[in-house]
Amino acid sequence: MSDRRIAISLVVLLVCAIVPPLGSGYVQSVFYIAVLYVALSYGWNLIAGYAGYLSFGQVTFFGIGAYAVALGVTRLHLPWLLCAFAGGAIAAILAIPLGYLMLRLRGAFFALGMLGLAQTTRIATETAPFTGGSSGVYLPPGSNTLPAYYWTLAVLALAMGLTLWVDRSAFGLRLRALRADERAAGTLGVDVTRFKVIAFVLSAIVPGLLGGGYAWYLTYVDPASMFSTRIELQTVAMVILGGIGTYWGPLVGGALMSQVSESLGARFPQGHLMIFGGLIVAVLIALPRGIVPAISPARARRAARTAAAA
Amino acid sequence: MSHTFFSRALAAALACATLGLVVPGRTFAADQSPIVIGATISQTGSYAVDAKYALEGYQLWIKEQNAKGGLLGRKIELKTYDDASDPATAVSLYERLIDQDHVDFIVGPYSSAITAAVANVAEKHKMPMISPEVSAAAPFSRGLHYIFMGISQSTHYVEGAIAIAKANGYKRVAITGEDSAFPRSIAGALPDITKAAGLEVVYSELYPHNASDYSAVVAKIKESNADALLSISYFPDAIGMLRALKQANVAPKLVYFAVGPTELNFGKEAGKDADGVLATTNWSANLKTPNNAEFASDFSTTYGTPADYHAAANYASLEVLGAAILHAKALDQEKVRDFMANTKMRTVLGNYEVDPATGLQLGYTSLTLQWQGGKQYIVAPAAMAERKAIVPFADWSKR
Amino acid sequence: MHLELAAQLTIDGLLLGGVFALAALGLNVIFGVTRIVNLAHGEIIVLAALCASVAFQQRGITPIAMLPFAFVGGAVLGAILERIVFQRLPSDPAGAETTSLLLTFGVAYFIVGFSLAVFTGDFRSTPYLTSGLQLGPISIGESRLVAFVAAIAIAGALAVLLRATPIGRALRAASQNLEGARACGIDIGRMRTISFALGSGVAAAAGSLFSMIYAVNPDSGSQFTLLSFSVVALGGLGSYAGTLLGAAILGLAVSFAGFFGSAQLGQVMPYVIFIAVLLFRPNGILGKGAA
Amino acid sequence: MSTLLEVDNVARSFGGVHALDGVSFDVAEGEIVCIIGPNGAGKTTLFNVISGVLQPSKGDVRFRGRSLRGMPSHRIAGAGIGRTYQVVRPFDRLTVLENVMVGALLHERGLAPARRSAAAVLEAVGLERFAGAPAESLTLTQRKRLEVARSLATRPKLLLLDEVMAGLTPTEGDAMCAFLRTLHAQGIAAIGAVEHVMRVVMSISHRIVVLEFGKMIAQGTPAEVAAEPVVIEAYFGSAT
Repeated sequence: MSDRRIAISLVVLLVCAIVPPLGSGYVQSVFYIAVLYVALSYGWNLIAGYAGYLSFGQVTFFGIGAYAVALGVTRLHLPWLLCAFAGGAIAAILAIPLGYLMLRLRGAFFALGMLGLAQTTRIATETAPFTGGSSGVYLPPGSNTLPAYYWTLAVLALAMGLTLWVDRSAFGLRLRALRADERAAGTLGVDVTRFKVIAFVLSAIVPGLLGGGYAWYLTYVDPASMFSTRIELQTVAMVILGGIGTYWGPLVGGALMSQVSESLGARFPQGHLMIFGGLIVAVLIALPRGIVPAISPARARRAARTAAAA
Repeated sequence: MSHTFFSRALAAALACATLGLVVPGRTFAADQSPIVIGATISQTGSYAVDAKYALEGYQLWIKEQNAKGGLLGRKIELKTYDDASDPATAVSLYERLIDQDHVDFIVGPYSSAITAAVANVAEKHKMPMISPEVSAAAPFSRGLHYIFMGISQSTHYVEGAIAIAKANGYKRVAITGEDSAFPRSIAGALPDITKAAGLEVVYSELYPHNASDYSAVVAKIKESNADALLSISYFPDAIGMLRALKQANVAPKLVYFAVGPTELNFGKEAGKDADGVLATTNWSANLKTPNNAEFASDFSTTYGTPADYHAAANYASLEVLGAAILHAKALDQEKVRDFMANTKMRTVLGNYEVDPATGLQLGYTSLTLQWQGGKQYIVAPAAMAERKAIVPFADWSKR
Repeated sequence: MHLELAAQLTIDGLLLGGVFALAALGLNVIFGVTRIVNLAHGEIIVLAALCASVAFQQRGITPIAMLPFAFVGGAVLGAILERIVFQRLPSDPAGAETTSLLLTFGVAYFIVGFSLAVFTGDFRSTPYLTSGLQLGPISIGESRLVAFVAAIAIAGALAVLLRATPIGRALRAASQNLEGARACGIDIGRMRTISFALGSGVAAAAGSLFSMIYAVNPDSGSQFTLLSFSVVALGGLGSYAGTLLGAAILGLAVSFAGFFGSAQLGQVMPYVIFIAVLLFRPNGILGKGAA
Repeated sequence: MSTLLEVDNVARSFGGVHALDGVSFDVAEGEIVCIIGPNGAGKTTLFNVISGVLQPSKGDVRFRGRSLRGMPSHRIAGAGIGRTYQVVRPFDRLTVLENVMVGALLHERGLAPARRSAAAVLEAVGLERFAGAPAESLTLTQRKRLEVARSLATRPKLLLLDEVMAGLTPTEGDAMCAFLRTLHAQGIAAIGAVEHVMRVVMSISHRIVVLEFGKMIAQGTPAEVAAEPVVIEAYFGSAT
């Protein structure tokens, strides 16, 4: 059953693959930032949108991925791609125990518990002896925009694939059930804790992989920039605007907002955060489910498809 | 399922993609169009407060140079963006300045984190870039050919204060400061410098970025009964530490807060508690450097506030760039680069001279200032001192 | 460890606890009635601190004289936010909690933007009551003492208001059993607005006093939100005594950890305790947590 | 009929308050047992204990000889105990069919088989027309049936029905009774928690347990229980 979403996603990914090498350095860097934030949004959407657990700390795994490449390249002299993969793996391995621990919290406590976790990881990186502390780590200089870009694009494809799989799989259906009512899902045989942790791990792998690309792109990492709450909060804002828990939400919200903040931010630096804040509140009031469902009600489309099959 | 949405999204993606391809290059006649200098400034985000007068430093030099007929008979313009203290944004904005706005030359951003990222763009486009706001050595010594340090190296910052401590027999030294890149670049060198000066480090610990409480650090300083406190602090933590010292009634004989108190509103915020505090600056209005007096008075008449060393460093970096362009007699990046790498010239900051291999600044020296009676005075090195340093740091009760 | 140092660290810890309590009290008032957790709490504190420092620099109004103005300003802001933003929450509890989280997140983002636009990125503080009182070897920071006293006073006032006044009893009824209160004819909508106004007013009052203690800029808000959460999580949501106790414990932990561990350990203490408490005692020490 | 469920001296207290105290009864395969008690008698707490949402403070629950102590609710569901809730709330943002598929996925591997068996269950409860509709659009009675359908889709051996009759008109009550009898026919045991509705209870229950303030005050066949003086006094007032 061909899903129109796959076709369109492939087209978008194709466009993002072809254009940058033809464009100027500026176009490449704009595409890099847009693709990075859209991929972060898809990652975050898995835990917040599909499992219903708003995390303000997924940047923890982004920083871990960045340091995996930074330390892997400068201390172990490994190829950066290998380290970037390792970043995702380390993020996943850490996310399992962290998931079982943190997912016992709910709502605002989970959100701020994760924010606290990100801050604690930043401070730990600043004080740990082997990470170069707050002076950061300098990678060999070089304009790595395209290699970092294509790595990030690949991770975006993975994140979109994961989201599509969750959206259409038995796992995803039961995950969305526990999002609505954990207790009821439990008494229908859904291992709620395990499903939440799986969603959490998936939602950690994506930023874990992306961090490595970011480190290679900037050729310098320090705890303040790699574990920055700004990256986290901007990702959260994008998914809310686009439509939390939907397939297209992260793409629309991510692309839209990174472009707008790119042009808006440069022109009037002081005011653009205020506009975003107002936009988020307005969208939440007018369109509780974000922009995407308002334009193409995903639910009606999916309902039509399941009814036809029944 | 409605097609309209997706066809629109597709069209938008394509349009945005082709933007880079078809925008016509800026065609301009050989000489009369302006020479454009590009840079990003941190107007928002965590570095915003330190990079305050960076923009005015650039603008003033350009205003003065245009009044003298610009360079090579062409007017000079400045094109800046706000990088919001974010490295990735800065990289994209420098690419935009070079590819999109076709600036002729670029000047460095604030902070070592952003400069390290932007250095790649400069190297790729082979455009020389003076960094007037980065004194930590790390971003420079990495085999880069196009970035040069436009301010004195941070490791020299504390020499003045240490000399004063040594001269007055303050043997027991407490070292602290914010745990971030710039302070660590200094705190890292301090153990050797203090040992060389025959002083003894009795306490050494950095406090976290945007710490919420300093009373524990002050309690340890009190326990160590240090004679001299060397705290590598920015403005907010310098104020926090000073208040914590006062509230704990701890008054080491020498109190030094690096760059925090160099900002003029440190006096406004701290009032008479600032008296006796030592700090480091890279510039003073009374420096005996070429047209320094004109720069100082022109700045305060134009912007209604006295210049600080950030403004002076940015102004000096354009002095070097201007000299390089004149020397090259053309907008030739390689000639300008070579001039910046090898020249020895005097600017408002002093003697500009860099190590051609690494771009590290060798000429500029930093100055030690002290708050006395609500105003700042240079107290070291002796040659440039306006007043003698008043030590010991007065007890809180006697203020 | 000799006695004098122990006394000093304890005093510093309790004074810091007073500051933490002041920050957290407002959060408790809002959560008690509306079960909404206000993520913009820290931003309201910082906005008030910025206003207080500008008011002092330009018109010489001391942060203490600013208290009533800050309280009223905060209350008006809280009422407006509640009216505009939270009257449209979806009915189902899970949906309402998520949406209210997102809404307060948006409000926080807006306030940071507004503060940046008005106050720029500069760090601001108020050089008032900066010295320390000497009690023999022990020194007590004046501004922190004021914050400590204010925290006790405000907690007491809240307790009296909730027990002695009709509005207070209605608020307490609504916080214990929303349906029951509605059944008794209490206008729940008004109660929510009043609790938001009260909570934001207390937060703004805290902000005004904090301008004497911290140098803040528009980005400092999330730090105070997380700090207030740690206190309320430790003390238990909805319990004022719990908030004071939680704040005292946290203040002592930061003070002693900062001295014996490292300054970093002291800074991390609130987060570590916050996560530990939530995992092992979800309702906090004295509180009636979320159902 | 072999015993399916043994509730053995179960007690549960919430900080001093005894919601359940010394409750013991058995349920055989295919048997319909009704638990009667006023609001707050502990019916829902008992269901929470049996279904694993709560652990008993004292006593034990055995299902087909195996103790459920410490078992999480999803494994108890896997063992064959289905459960509906007094406050009916379907999974929002999911369609009616998807709601039932969640239950079906307990035993079905993959979406297609789950969709098929869910559709069959929908037909059994007469909701097949609403398969594609969003769950929130259903009426109260339809939601009650959806709640039962969700649990049925997990192919339970024992179904806990919490106040499934409440709020139904007499005709809807009879339809629900007919439906419960088909469960019995398929060998599925059921425990219905009911606040009153005596007529229906008497007609379909094989055995009755009466709860008051967490204690069992009577147990036995409908006839035996109806004859108990304690029950008469509690439920029928003076014999008229």
